[in-house]
Amino acid sequence: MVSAEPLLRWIVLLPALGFLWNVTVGQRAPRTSAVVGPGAVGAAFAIAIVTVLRLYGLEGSHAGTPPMLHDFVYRWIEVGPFHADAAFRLDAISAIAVLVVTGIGFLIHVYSVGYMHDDPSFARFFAYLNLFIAAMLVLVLADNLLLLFVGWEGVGLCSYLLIGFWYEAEANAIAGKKAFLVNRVGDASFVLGLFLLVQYTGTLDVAELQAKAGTLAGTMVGPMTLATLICLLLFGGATGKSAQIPLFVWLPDAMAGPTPVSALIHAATMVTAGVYMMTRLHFLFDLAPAALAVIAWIGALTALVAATIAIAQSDIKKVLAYSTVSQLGYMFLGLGVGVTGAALFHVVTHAFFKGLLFLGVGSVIHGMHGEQDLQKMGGLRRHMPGTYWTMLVGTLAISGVPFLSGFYSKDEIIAGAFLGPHPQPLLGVIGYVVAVLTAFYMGRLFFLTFFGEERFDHHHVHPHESPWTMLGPLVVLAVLSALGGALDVAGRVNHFIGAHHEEATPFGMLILAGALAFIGLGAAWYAYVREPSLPEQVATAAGGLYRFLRDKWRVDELYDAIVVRPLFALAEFLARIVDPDFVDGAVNGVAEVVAWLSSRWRRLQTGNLQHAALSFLVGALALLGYFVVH
Amino acid sequence: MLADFLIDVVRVVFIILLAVQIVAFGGFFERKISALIQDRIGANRASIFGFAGMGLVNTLVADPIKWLLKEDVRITGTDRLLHFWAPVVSLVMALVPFAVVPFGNELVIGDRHINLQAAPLGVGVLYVLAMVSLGVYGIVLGGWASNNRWALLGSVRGSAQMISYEIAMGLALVGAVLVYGTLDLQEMVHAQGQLIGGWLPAWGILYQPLGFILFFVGGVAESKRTPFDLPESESELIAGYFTEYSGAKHFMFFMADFVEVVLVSALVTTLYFGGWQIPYLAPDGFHVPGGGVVAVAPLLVTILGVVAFTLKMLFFTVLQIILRWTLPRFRYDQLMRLGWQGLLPIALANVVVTAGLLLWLGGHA
Amino acid sequence: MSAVLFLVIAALTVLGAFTVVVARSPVYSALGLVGTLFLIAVLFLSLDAQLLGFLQIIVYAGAIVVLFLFVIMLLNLQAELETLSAPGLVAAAALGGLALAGLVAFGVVRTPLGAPALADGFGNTVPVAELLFTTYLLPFELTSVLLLVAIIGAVVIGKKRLA
Amino acid sequence: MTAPAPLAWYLVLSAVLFGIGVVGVLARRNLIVVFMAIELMLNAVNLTFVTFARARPSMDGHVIVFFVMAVAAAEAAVGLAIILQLFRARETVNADEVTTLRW
Repeated sequence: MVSAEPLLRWIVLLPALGFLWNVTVGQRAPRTSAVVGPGAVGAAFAIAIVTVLRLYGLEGSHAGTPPMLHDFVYRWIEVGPFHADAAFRLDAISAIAVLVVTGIGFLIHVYSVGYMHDDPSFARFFAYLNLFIAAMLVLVLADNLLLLFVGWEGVGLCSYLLIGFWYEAEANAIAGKKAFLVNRVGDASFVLGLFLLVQYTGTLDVAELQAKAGTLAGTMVGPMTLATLICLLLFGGATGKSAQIPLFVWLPDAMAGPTPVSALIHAATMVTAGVYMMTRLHFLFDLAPAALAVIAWIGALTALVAATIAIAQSDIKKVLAYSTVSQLGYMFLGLGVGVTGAALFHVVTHAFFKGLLFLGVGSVIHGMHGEQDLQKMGGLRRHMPGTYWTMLVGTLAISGVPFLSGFYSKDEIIAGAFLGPHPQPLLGVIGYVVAVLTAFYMGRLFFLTFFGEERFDHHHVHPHESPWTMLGPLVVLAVLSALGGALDVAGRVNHFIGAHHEEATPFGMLILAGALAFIGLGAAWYAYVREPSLPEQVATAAGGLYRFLRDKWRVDELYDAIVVRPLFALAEFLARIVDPDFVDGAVNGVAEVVAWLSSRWRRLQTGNLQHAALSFLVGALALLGYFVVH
Repeated sequence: MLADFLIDVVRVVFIILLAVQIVAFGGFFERKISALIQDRIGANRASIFGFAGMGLVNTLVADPIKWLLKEDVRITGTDRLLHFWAPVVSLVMALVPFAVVPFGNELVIGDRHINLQAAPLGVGVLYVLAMVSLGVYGIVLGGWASNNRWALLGSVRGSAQMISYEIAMGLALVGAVLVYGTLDLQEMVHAQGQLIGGWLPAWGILYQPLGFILFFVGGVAESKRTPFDLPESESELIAGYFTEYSGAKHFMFFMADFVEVVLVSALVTTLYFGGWQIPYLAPDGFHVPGGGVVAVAPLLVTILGVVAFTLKMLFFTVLQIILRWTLPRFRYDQLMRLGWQGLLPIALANVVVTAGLLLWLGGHA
Repeated sequence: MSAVLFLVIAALTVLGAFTVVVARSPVYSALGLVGTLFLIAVLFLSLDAQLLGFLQIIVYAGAIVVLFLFVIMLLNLQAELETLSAPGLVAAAALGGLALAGLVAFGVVRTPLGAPALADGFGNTVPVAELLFTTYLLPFELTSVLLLVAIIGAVVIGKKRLA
Repeated sequence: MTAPAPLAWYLVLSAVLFGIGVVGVLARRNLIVVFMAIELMLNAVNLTFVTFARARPSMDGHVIVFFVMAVAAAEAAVGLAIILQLFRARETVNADEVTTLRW
């Protein structure tokens, strides 16, 4: 059941207009950006609520096909039978995503007003944020994959711009560049997938694809079906955007951007684009069990690897970054084992508590005058009580403490690994291990920050609580993190995609999950509050392993050795040998051949009138001969 | 058949003789009039049977005889062929336009209607222009063939002058053609036989006063006589393009000039002064404006027409002679300025105004 | 025009054309051209193109060739010793000219042409003028513009030394 | 009275004149003569037009000849002015001595 809804375009347009305001008027009057920036997103949020309510209103009235709102703006591209429209669709999946993007986005905008208060590029920051929201909404609302790709690239661009927001420091610029380039690898894979879809189905429209996808499962390409190949290629795109093995390396570096950016883009919204895209195309992935297995394995391994790295990091934002990678791994695990609804549920809860955690950490950093090293904090709960309490909620939520949001979503994924449509029990075990690790590193972060002795320099650092514009969003997010588990996201999504209702998680598994959370947190409490010398001893004892984890499994070094250096060497080779000798040689060669030929041919060009006239005559004779003969 | 042919011959011979005779008389008049103007007697030596008044005969007969019998000096370095043909071309091209000049109305003898026009041609005006424009070759070739730089200079001057004034002349003719709505000279003359308001002869001068002046000035310039005698101006170029000519060839050049004078007179008469028309004289006699007819025999009417035409032509010839002896010579730049900046714009304006008036009044005269 | 008369005129025309090409002196070339053009005008008359015949004489013989002669005299060009271009070019020209004439003649002779009866006034001033001022009005006006441009161009180019 | 000349003869004559014109354009050095040969070619074409006008019979050929004359006059005026300037600048009117395509 499809209903036209012209309001949808305004969800995208308002942030886009905000962007225009901020890059034009905002440059002259930065203070207006403090109103326009959050205002545009807030308005978009309001419209999103209205439209989503309208959508849900339709749900009851029509049994059968799930309802959908559609807004056709104009025909964008038409080439032969292929066409792509600038058109938006709002269904159960995009409704959730739209609410998350605009809602969390709005909170982070508000938070940013306080956080970026003194920044000289205040308006530019809001311009980027607005543009990001607009692009993300295009991605989410697009009714075809080409338009989705526009949003996909748009958020990539904004990510690049925001990571390098403080581009005066070279490290930031490099981090932005790295994010951009790594994403390109994934995007190339994604585009290849789109090409194949166009080639074999002739359309990129989601609804049409759903109708035609069946044919893809029958075609074999080498050892796998076409559906598998396309899914793997699309997943390749997702690994880039959602920071999965092997392309997760950019995300920790992306913490170079302002903290609200980390919260918005690199925790709550953009990195979930890959998950969202795969949810959007669930019908396609359902056709490719082999691909799903790969996805599940990649997700689980990513979760595990990132969690182990997170334990050994001392930069507070890096810990959260790897935590994000790890949680994203959960989501892909969920997708891989076929519990799509659970995966999207985890997207939502993760957005709540990771947004909360990042903003909380931002508040800490703000209060500590930019200090990010865990080793130089401690005992902050007395100085920043608001931050402390909200962070506590976030930490408990991500750790999977029962009855908080993370508990439900994570549990559904792990349960799915054992009981879902494509069960992978081994990966379920890994999921439990990661759950313990998650609780442990989050506990470590929390205790090192707020408990123990104050390790910072009291002469230079005077911790203080953040302003209300920052604390307000924290409180809202804390409430959401705590109660988000009550949202029936999984149910809605499953209903929409037509999956049969999953059975309730066995009670034993719930107990186990809750217990594991407490074990992890307890261990962290023991190691970092009760016996603060213990970590030192462990690190010394398992020196190799510790350094290996601290150095992030040396993945960057590995890539440096197998990709970056050979690439530079190749570039060097091309620049030194191929370009001057072969490319230039070819170009110069062509020029020389032309010069040689013209030096011969120019003898025809005597400049003598009569020689030209003679050629006239020859032509006239030829024409005349032709006519006379015919 | 034979009769037709004979009639043709007679018509041609008549008009040529008419022209040449007026040339001859013109030569005499020129002497006498110039003498009169310069307060001397002139041409008084040749007497026949002691009768000094026979100066007329002198110029009519003795001059040509003397001239034709003079030695034809052959100068080395000349182009013999062209040197010979140049005066011939000049004279012939001056004479042939007379073929389309109507010298009288239809002559009715028995049942035969003879048009008193050597060659009744539908595009008579164009024919005249074509032949006149060919006349320039005589001058150009004569000067060039003489291998003499004064002669060459005279040729260059002459050709430039003739081309320039031909344009003004041609444009003046366009005005007349517009008014009469025909290119046939005989038809033009017929058109001038009407009366405006029942009493005023509808001569061309009344419709084209400006055209007449333009055509007359242009014609005088075409004949290369003072004040337009730059091509031969003896004070500068010895004798211009016929410096190296003598005897019969010189005579031909000289005569060609004078024939052109007569031609201009004939054309002016035909185009602007009613040709052979006599006011109020219709084929059946005089129609007095107040009413009443004085019958005249048709043959007599025709003969009267020829006489009238001759007299009118003579009048304009004399007028040109008077002009010649009255006006000083132009400077060359003045000549060119008059042609291009004076006559040409006026002629163009004349065409435009004439056409506009015709459009306004609806139709030609 | 009777066939005999035509042949005589045609022979003279070709003779005139040859004079244009062969004469050593440019003046004789010009005279050959005048002769040819005059005879072509006569041929026009024989083809019932009265107006064009006289226009041909007035425009070509009376103006254009006079202009040529005028320039020749102004430059005082004398008969040349070496009138022809390079021998190869001359050979190519002769060959090409022959081939062209031959081809055209060959193509033309194959097409039978009748001489149908003519309406009254064919080739006279009035019908030509009617065509000019109705069907061909635009080209006619354009031609007048062309002539104006040519006048200005000739005056500007010919006026003084360039550079 | 003999029979009138067939119209095809006119066309053949025109072809011959055109051929002679071609030879003149190509074989003569003197640019003024080359120019005259071009006029000759134009006239040969004019003759063809008039002949076909007589054969069709239609007056349109006459109109075109009229235009050709006008264009030829324009061309002669400008062309001769150029030759005049050429002679002033180079002291020559020979085609094979002016091959630099500039002053």
